[in-house]
Amino acid sequence: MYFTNISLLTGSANTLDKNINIAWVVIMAILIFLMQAGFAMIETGFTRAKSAGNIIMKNLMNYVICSLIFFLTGFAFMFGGDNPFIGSSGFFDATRAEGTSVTAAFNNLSPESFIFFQTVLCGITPTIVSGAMAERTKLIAYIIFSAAISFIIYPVAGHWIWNSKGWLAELGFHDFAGSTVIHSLGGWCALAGAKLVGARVGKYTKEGKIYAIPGHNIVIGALGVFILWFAWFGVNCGSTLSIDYGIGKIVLVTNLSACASAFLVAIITWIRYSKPDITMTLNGALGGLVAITAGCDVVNSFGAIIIGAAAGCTLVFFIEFTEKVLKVDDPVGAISVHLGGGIMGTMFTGFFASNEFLQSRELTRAQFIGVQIIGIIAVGIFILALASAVLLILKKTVGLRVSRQDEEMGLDISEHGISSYADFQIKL
Amino acid sequence: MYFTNISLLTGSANTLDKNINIAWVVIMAILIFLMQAGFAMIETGFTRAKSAGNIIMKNLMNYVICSLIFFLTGFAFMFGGDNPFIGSSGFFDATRAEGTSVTAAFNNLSPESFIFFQTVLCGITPTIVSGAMAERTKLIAYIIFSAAISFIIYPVAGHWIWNSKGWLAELGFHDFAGSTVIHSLGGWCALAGAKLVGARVGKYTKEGKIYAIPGHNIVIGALGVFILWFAWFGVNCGSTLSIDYGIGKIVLVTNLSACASAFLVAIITWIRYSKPDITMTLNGALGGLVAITAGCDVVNSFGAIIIGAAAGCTLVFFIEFTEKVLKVDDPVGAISVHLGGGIMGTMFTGFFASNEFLQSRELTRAQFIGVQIIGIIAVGIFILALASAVLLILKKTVGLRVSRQDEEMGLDISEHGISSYADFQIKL
Amino acid sequence: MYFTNISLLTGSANTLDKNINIAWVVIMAILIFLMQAGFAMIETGFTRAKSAGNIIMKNLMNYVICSLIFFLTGFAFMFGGDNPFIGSSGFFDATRAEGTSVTAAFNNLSPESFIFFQTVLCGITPTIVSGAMAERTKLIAYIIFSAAISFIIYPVAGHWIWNSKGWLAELGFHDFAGSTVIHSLGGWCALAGAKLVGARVGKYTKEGKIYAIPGHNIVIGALGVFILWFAWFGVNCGSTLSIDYGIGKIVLVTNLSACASAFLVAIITWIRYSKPDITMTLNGALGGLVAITAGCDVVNSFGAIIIGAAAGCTLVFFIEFTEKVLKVDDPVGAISVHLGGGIMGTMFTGFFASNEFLQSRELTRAQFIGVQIIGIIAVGIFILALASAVLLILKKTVGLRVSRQDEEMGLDISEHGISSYADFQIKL
Amino acid sequence: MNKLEIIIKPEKLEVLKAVLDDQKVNGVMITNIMGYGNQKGYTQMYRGSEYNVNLLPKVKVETVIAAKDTARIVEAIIKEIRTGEIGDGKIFVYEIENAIRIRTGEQGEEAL
Amino acid sequence: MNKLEIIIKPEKLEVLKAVLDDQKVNGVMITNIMGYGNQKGYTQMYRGSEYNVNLLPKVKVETVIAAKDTARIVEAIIKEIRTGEIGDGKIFVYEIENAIRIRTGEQGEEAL
Amino acid sequence: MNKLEIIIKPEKLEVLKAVLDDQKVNGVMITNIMGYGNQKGYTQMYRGSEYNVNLLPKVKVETVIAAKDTARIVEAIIKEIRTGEIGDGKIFVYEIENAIRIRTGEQGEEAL
Ligand SMILES: Nc1ncnc2c1ncn2[C@@H]1O[C@H](COP(=O)(O)OP(=O)(O)O)[C@@H](O)[C@H]1O
Ligand SMILES: Nc1ncnc2c1ncn2[C@@H]1O[C@H](COP(=O)(O)OP(=O)(O)O)[C@@H](O)[C@H]1O
Ligand SMILES: Nc1ncnc2c1ncn2[C@@H]1O[C@H](COP(=O)(O)OP(=O)(O)O)[C@@H](O)[C@H]1O
Repeated sequence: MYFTNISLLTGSANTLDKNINIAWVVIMAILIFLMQAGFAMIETGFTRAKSAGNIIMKNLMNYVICSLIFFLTGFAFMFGGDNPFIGSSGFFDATRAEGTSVTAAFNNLSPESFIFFQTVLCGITPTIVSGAMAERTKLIAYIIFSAAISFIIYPVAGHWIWNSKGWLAELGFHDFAGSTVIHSLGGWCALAGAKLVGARVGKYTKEGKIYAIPGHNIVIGALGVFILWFAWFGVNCGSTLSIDYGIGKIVLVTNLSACASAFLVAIITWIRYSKPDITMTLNGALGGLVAITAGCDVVNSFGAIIIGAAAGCTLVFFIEFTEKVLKVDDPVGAISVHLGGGIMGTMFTGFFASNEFLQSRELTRAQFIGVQIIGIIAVGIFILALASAVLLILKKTVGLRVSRQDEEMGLDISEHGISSYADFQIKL
Repeated sequence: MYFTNISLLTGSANTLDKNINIAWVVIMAILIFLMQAGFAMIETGFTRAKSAGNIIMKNLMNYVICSLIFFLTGFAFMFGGDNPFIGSSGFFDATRAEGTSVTAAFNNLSPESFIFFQTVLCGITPTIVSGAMAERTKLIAYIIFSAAISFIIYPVAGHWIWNSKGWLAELGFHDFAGSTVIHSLGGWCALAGAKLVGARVGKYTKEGKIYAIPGHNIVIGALGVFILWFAWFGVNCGSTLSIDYGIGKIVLVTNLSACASAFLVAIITWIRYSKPDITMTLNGALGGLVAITAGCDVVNSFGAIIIGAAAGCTLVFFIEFTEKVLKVDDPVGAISVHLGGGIMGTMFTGFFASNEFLQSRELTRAQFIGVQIIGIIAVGIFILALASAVLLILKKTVGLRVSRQDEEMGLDISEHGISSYADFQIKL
Repeated sequence: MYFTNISLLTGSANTLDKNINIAWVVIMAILIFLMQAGFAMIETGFTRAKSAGNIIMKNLMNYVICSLIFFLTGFAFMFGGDNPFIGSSGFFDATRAEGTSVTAAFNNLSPESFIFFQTVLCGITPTIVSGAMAERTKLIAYIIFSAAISFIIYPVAGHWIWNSKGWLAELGFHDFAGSTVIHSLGGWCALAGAKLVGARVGKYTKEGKIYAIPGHNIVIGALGVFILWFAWFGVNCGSTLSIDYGIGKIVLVTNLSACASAFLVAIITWIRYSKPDITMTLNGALGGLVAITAGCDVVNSFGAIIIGAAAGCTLVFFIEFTEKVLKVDDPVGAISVHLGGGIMGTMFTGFFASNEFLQSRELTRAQFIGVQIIGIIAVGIFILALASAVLLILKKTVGLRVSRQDEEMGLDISEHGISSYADFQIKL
Repeated sequence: MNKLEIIIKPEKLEVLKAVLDDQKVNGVMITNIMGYGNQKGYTQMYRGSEYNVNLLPKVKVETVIAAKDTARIVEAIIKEIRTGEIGDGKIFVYEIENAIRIRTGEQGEEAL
Repeated sequence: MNKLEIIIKPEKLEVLKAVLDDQKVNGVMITNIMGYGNQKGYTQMYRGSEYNVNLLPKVKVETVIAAKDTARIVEAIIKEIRTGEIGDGKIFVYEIENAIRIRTGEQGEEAL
Repeated sequence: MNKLEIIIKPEKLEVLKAVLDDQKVNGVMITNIMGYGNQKGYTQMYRGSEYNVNLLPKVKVETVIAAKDTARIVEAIIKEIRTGEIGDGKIFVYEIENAIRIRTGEQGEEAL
């Protein structure tokens, strides 16, 4: 088996430099894959026992479908060609995509390593939605929605920003590893989804009073957060797409931002609710990670600490705002973490990007901040419209929501005919 | 501590190229190690609460013993020397093994990195058995059986295929990363074990009706599957044994096959049982991974999707066949996933291997398919005979199975005197 | 986003060799980060359900605070300057630290990658304490204590050993990856903490009889152990600080030591308690890892097996000694694993270090063993004194321990107002 | 004194608690049980095998009340909980010999 | 009417359910309990310390039946469940004042 | 024969077991329940929303004893368990018609 030089078989160029970069990107992509485990754990942990298996199934199916669709069409829409608005090359076989941006990437690495790296990133977005819509959304509706996300919603917005010929990229918009492309985008979809599917039975009383529905396993939820954090280093460090001197800085600032954010959320909830809130603090770490993702290559340690702190400070209020003002029931805090953190991070990159970076883009800081805001707004409007359209069609056709009785029984029984915890005495 | 050049201390050659390959293999091997966590979680999750700790102990002990035995003798039986049937060099100190194949490997890397990589692979096989024999097998019997696997069973079959002088290797048999060597082999052992130990009390009624025994924690089982998937990238990418241009392709096809398989299992169970089955879909992802493992270096993306789809299609029927026709009680589906997937993958490598690969082997496709089938059969007969012999001896001596009363109480209490979930109310 | 060469932006040297070493250290550091998940899981799993969320919060907060403090001051105290007793350069911005040792490290890698690697190592120590003091310590007291550890306690002892100008380093003391610096140190702090906070209510009867308090989730505890083991490869392999030929040997001996230790604990508990003890065997694997950490670069495979076996043999008795003689209630066995294993490993490095190593240090074996013992004792006295002083101040001020009523209710309710397992029926 | 033992579906618990509050009941004991009555469970598939879920999760709510209140409270419960579908549950009425409040030592109806 | 409260080992539950089915019992309530009686538990080791497992998991099965059936059903249970070993369990018989079916409002034996 | 149903706080279980042992009680059944009485629960925050924990975890201990022992045992329990604070719990006393030991078929007080 071994010791045949497999590159000879594929007839490809084989130089140490290139191969090392491929190895780097592959390792980082493997780390990112583990986010699927992280999201699955945090989403089941922060919701109720009676729907735990259903969340697992949703997360699994979304990754599975996303991997297949993104290879067949999503990648083409995202990276193919030089059109500023939508991709156009590489349909049905991503490895054949062509265009200024994608050809460069394929040459610097190998097509497959770049495609796999992009696949695991794409797999994150629908997973964010799954948390916000948990415990009441029909499996089939969720599956179709997440297929739509990897088929067209994510690729088009991604094209604008990560295809170097996209219109936002040309403007100078900077989102290094996905605060906007992945997280805000997922957050907007989650917002549309959670609003349109409605709150879980029992979340709001008729008088609009909120009734907290505690998660059923804080430990497994926390494990999910640690796994996400671990995998996040893969996202931010891997987005260099090569072994680069700057990796050390990226990993350090990523960590500092997460820590600053979690620290602030702990303090704020301690003061505000008189006891530190565990699940919000865990959310806080994620919020700091989301926020630093846009600018981790261009801010320094102190910038990172401030960005994390800003994400943490606002997170608590985003959560309360979502629940109390928007009346959106987001069981795991996905909207606040990913949309809130994503907007904060993209904007704050404007404030803290290094001067060298601004020079290289030939933008003043004010101009750059303006571009970042344009990007945030453009993506917001586009995604909110597109996601809502898809969701409304689903509502009219297969239906978005399970029956009240099914919801009360729990989605594990009603959608899968099993109990996820067969040997445990569960309080329903 | 740092900054002493430790290689100077060991007096070894030290070139960048070689060291990079060592680093690659070590990183991949570390990923593979995590499979132990994956198997432990999936096997406990898919069985009952009252034996959870016992499964942990079995998985831990098998890895521990396998690491020690494989270093002392297993490696020598597997890689030492040039005999086509059995290894013969490196006993009691694997680093001293000699032979055409092993010397090349030691030179391309370092002896220790190659040995460690092979150790973590060897550690997979007994773990597969643990799942199939769960909840009724004596700890001591399982420990001895798994010691026998790493002592002789796995090394001999591995020698045929992965020692370049082994008779199957010489024939041109191709199993890049272990569909046959690891998974079919583990599956055959699991089949012999589960058959000989008999079904769990209550699994079949006197009239032969099947009584489903649901797993006690689907969430932790799913976590196990995600961890295995993550670690699997280590197996397939690491089996290059060097930083190679083809790594990107390997990682991409591995992922596509897993996704295609899980997708098909979801669809089939949805149609067949009217609701999508979560644990079978999770098994499906693993089945796709097992299947692509043999040929991940020589098939393209579409081949991988078809291989995964084929594994997924057959998996559901393998599971039903095992339970209903063979009357073998395999709580976690290990036999169907590893043996079924292993055979499918090894055979389908024949169909989808690239023409370049066939040319390099100087085989026509028909010849190559023939060789693959010979390999499948030879390993099957040999392992089934050897494993059954060991198991029958165990049955006569220490006994394979705990008493009925111990089984009903659960192996945690009867074998370890504890409850794994002391604070939870358990339904026995 | 991509394809801007981010190093150009930071204006740094960019050579392949250096960048590969940075990548190596960053990957290993990312693995080490996952220890936070491992410790969180093992500590919650081995304690009671009613305090699970509190342990999560403690582990999260300690990492968060440690990351921030270590960047601002801890790193300076540890690595800055050439003073033999305490660091003195790099306050408030670790990247500006200067000194013979740190400047070399910064030049061989990049400042940020070295700082991040040291941060994740620093994050381990307070986590060890959290386990030993679990289920009765006030959150605020624990947070301040763990801040003190990363602020001054760990950096000063670390300075002696890991700053090449530290007095123990100059003597020739060898602790490659932290048996003493991280684990013994954490163990001493844990011993002081667990003793001063006192045993959990119900652990000892008035007559001094011990009442076992079983952990509530052996499965999640075992997952924690596997994750720690996985991450440990990062610690030991990453401490090379460069891609080195010796990595393979390090990873192999690390694994063999863990296996030998777990194996022996299983045998000993099987004989001594008539049934093999699962949680002690899991502790055993960790004890073997702790022990091999000091000398993994300078001992061979057989040395490693003996070191692991020695750690395993003594572990069982360390646990009994701690509980029965010292009357210290250490719910997870942290003191025995980390302090016991750390001392054993540091000492046994003296016995099994290679002759080449001794020559390079210009020490006879007897001298070297003497130096190792001096280091063990010096660190022990210093840490025990310093940690006790901090703890006593905390006792007088914020108080170390929650009220008896709060403890009986569980720290989840009393400190956070939640239940970690809202949907499960818990036996209090 | 009587004890009412009320068996209902878990999702009705909040409603029942409200009814009992309205009726000025002094205390309750709630237990998770598995039960079957007319509602006989259902068949599911797990990994391709059928299995009968012949026990359904139910909640048992017990409350001890003065004998004179029994009829009134039973009526109130029926009114609010009844859906007319199988599985609505049952109420069993026991006589109780005595009740003691541990805190004060009070006995009989005073202790409720 | 009587309530039987049957305490058995968990592994006997399936047998008991079959017996009660045979005896045309209309419904049951099953609760997981911890108990001790003549069977006093055992001593185990955890991390080197002894601890007493003095409470054993048991299953409590309650069923309300017509008084006239009590003797017959008790006999049937004893016949099938008895092993003669300590820990076989007990049956307690209560009188029940009334039973009400919430779905219909029926009372007394009709409601069983 | 009487059954005592003793509702206490979980942390008092060990003390109660000791009391019952002292009183030579032959067996107990222990169930985890949720309850409220005078002790009405409390309000907590979860992710910024208030929620009422109006049911508190309690332990229900049942023991069947000879009628003549009831007063003595009740007194012993009150003596050891009472703290005088709300939530100390209650004891309910039932009459039991019969008790049967499955192992031997013994009936009545002999079966306890
Ligand atoms: N005779 C009985 N003895 C004990 N419990 C019963 C009896 N009949 C019903 N139950 C309990 O009441 C629950 C609801 O009864 P069910 O017969 O389903 O209600 P309905 O009469 O409204 O259909 C059952 O699940 C069972 O636990
Ligand atoms: N006097 C009693 N009061 C309450 N429960 C009892 C009593 N005696 C026995 N039990 C319950 O019945 C279970 C079985 O009783 P046990 O004495 O072990 O049976 P056997 O008499 O067959 O040995 C006990 O675990 C306990 O829960
Ligand atoms: N009338 C009642 N009926 C049923 N259970 C009761 C009743 N009163 C109290 N209880 C049970 O007893 C427990 C303790 O009662 P509580 O009123 O809190 O004690 P105290 O009177 O000492 O304050 C309650 O949680 C509840 O489960």
